[in-house]
Amino acid sequence: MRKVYLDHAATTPILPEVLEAILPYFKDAYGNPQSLHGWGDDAREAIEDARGRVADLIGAQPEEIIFTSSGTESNNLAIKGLAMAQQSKGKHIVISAIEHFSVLHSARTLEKWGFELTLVPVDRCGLVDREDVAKNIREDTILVSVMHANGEVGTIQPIREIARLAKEAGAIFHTDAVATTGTIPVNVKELTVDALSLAGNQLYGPKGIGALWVKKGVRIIPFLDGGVQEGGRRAGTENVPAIVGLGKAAELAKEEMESRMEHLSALRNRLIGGLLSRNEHVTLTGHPTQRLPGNASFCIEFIEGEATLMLLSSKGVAASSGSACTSRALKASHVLTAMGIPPEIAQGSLLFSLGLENTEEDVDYVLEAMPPIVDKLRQMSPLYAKFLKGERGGR
Amino acid sequence: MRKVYLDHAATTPILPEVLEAILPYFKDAYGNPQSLHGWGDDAREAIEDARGRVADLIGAQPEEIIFTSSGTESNNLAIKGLAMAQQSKGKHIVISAIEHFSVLHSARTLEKWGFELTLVPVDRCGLVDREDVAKNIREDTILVSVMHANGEVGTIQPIREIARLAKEAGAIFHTDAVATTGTIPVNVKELTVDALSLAGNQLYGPKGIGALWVKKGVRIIPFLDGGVQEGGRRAGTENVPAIVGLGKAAELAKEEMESRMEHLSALRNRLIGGLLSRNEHVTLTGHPTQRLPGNASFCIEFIEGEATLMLLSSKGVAASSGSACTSRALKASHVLTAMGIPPEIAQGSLLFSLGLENTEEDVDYVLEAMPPIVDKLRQMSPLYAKFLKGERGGR
Amino acid sequence: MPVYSDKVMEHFMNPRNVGEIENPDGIGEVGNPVCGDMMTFYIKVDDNQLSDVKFKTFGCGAAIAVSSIVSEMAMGKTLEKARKITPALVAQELEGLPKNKYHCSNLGAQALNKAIDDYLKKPGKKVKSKKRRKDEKE
Amino acid sequence: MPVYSDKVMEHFMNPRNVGEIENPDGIGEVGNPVCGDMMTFYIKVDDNQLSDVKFKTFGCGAAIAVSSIVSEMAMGKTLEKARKITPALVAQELEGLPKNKYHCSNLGAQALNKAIDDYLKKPGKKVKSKKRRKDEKE
Ligand SMILES: Cc1ncc(COP(=O)(O)O)c(C=O)c1O
Ligand SMILES: Cc1ncc(COP(=O)(O)O)c(C=O)c1O
Repeated sequence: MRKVYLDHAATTPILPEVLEAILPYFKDAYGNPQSLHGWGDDAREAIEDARGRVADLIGAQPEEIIFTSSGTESNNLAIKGLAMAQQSKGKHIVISAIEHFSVLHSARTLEKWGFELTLVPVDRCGLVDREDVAKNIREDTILVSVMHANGEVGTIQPIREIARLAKEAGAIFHTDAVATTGTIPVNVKELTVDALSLAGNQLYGPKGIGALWVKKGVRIIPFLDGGVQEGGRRAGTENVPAIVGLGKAAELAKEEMESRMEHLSALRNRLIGGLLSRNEHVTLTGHPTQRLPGNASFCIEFIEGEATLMLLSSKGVAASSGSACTSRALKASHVLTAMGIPPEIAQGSLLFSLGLENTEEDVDYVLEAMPPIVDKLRQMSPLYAKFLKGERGGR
Repeated sequence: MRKVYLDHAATTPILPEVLEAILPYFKDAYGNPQSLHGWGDDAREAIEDARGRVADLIGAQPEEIIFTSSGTESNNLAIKGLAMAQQSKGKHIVISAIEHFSVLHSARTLEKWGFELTLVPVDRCGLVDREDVAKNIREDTILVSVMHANGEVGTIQPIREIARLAKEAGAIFHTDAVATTGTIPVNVKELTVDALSLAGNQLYGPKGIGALWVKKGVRIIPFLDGGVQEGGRRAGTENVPAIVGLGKAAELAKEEMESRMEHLSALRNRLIGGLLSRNEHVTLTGHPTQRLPGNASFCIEFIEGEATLMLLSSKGVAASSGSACTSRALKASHVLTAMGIPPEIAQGSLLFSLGLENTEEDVDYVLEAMPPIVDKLRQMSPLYAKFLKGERGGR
Repeated sequence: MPVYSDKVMEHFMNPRNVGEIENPDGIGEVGNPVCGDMMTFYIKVDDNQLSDVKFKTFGCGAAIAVSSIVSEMAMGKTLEKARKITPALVAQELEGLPKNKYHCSNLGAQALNKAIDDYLKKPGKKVKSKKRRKDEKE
Repeated sequence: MPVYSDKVMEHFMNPRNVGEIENPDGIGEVGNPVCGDMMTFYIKVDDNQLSDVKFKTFGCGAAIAVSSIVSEMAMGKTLEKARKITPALVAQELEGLPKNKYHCSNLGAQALNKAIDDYLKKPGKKVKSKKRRKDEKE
């Protein structure tokens, strides 16, 4: 059976060049970068080299990069660390309603610690309304965080414009660029942000590695307490192989950015066009044009996402869904909800996230596989039956 | 030139079997354990299998294990998370004066958040005095944390007895077993603790992975906010290869525990005996018998640790030191200081930490290399000159 | 998959008794698409026995497998026995369900029960059937 | 190593002018073993020039390399010129030092200066030498 991985939003495979770059640091070069001997020197040089490459990808200075263990940790460090460092100036924070849980729940923790939080809404396409941001920034707003793009629906935000609002009001601006770094151009100077999160497993690098960029001069309180690693801003023995892997992945992403985007957009458009034309009662979620090149996300009416995923999986196809049944907590994705998608429609959420290794054949295979799956589930669906009968309760 | 790595306290190399176990999860099995498809299933099964192995090594239940990114994170989660969960009962914490910075600085952060902290002293051998612990536990003491063994001086604490004092007073007891897990027997039931930290890169597993064991029923507030991973107790995409590596390393550690301890103790005794007999004015630091099998730590009078390390390094030997000059902050190790070692003696700190791959030849090579190094530096040392002249200011 | 048993997978992939019954004796609808799961059970009752059971389900893999197994367990049973199909029995018959899917086994049993209730509360039905049997016996 | 330059490494491995001078004209001792570094400089002065410079140092690699380069830089210089050996010059001569080792270059210059001070404040020395030169010139 053909195997088609279309779940790159969950995690990307590691490129062979990246794995090759990592391996020596699992074998002979196993030293601790803090050690005063040859093994330590090799490890230290390797992570500093990687720091340079990561900085290069986002137009930053190497010393502004703090390596962390994940996008989640980068966001925890950013939200909690920036807010704690600014709290003498005020205790109000603004984030969008569709932030990743690592931003949202960090902000909720700050609420418990006495901060105030405002969530700004998004429109039906997932775009943050700039006026809403402007309206909600107050005298005591110290931090604004809006993600660069949302991995679930693919919508890319106009970060530069939103950042300007924050800065005019004297607030720090952070963006979660986990879903964009390495996928579309991300340049901290062009985005005019103060801090930016990224993660290895979203750009064909390893899991277990992330980074937070913090502009020189912006204060941040460390999150992980302990030793002096990362300039005293993030303690713990450096994960040398993973850092090296992130560095290599960043280098490759920079080199291949253009061709990757072209490849992915072409596949994405084929997938979106094909799916919409071959299946009825399917809507594209997210913004029609301002979207991640690899993101094809839909709501398929009258059927439920988990069941769809299971049938896709039985055909060798990996995808994901924001339906309630696919979440541990049995709640529909807060992203879809914030976009105003009615809950019963959100249950049909289906996300195909394309990656470098995907081909037109992969897309065509999925396009072939989908109609019988949709059909089978709709034949079982009381909602579809009602819809056909034109009954109330259908749609 | 012979290369001899004697800095296993800083980090251990990865065993070939561990690397072999990891590799598939860098290649085809790159899925996210949260995903609902075959790739996700493989990843999820792999981490649950590893969880079982780690639990097995320490006599725990798999569901009690929380994977983290390092020993440092385990300690941050333990100290902050346990204290925050207990704060309605009181706000006093007791730790030993020789805890790793990830415990000590986490406790200092809690102080900033309104908790009270008491550091209990240690004796000249680095042993925590039980009476001192008993004396300092109060009505409102909610958490006591004492490390199982200190990696710098090797002293192993009587955890069971200290834990009893905490529990009699109704406080939670945590132990940092990063330096012991996989090296000497660590069994949570025998130690009768409530929470225990461990890390991969101390037991021939990968860097970037740690675990916190928390006894069933003991409440803990998550430290990394975000998704539902690790039962909602630690967010962030699971670092599958590193978790698999930790699992394999734990399995091997359990199997080989006895023979490893024998091997290391024999080398350690040869190194300690040889060094003391061949060099004058050298003292062993830490406890003479209650010490880690691979730990040979000394103070070499009249010379400074960094200079010693540099000359050792020029002979291909990797070691470490707790001298002020070797620390970024230019302060002598707080461990040596807490043990009452005078600062000028602490400057001569030198730690050889042995590992599985070391041989008698390695030890003999170091024993040969040391006297000329000590000689050379003493010939340069004004302190040694004064000592020889019997002057005041020598020693 | 969320660690579904082979039995769940089998029933999900090949659900039994999918469909509607024309002129059913009872209909039971439970759940709500807003919450993620909705099941409709149709029953045909003959001589106090479930002579036919069919269902339509909108929901996750577990919901579909639960519907299928409930329809199978109920088929041919007397109403009294069908009522004894508890969520626990359903989960057991499916060789276990993940914790966060327990509610699906509740839904299955509920829908069946509701269909029986529906049948029983139809004017005359209950009495008629009991009477008829008595009549026939006499 | 803590990113020491090749020049630091070379001086550390092969320090020049290690030792003491018997009956030195000046001794300068700075630092404290308690803080990690201690340097003693010995000088011999001939005709206002440093005809010999020796040192003993307890301390890190940087401290030893600094001592060595300072002794080399000072050797043969007049006292006035020797006084112009600043920490910055020392660091430059060593092709840079890690930030947290800057204080070592301070110590080296200080120790040399203190030895010169010591020489100058010895009774008669200062006057004598100046006088002698004058005498000789006349
Ligand atoms: C936008 C965004 N932020 C943060 C994260 C968190 O990354 P991780 O789970 O790897 O820590 C993700 C993960 O997919 C993401 O898409
Ligand atoms: C006793 C102890 N605890 C905690 C740690 C922290 O481990 P890491 O730096 O890998 O996070 C160490 C590291 O050596 C340790 O020895």
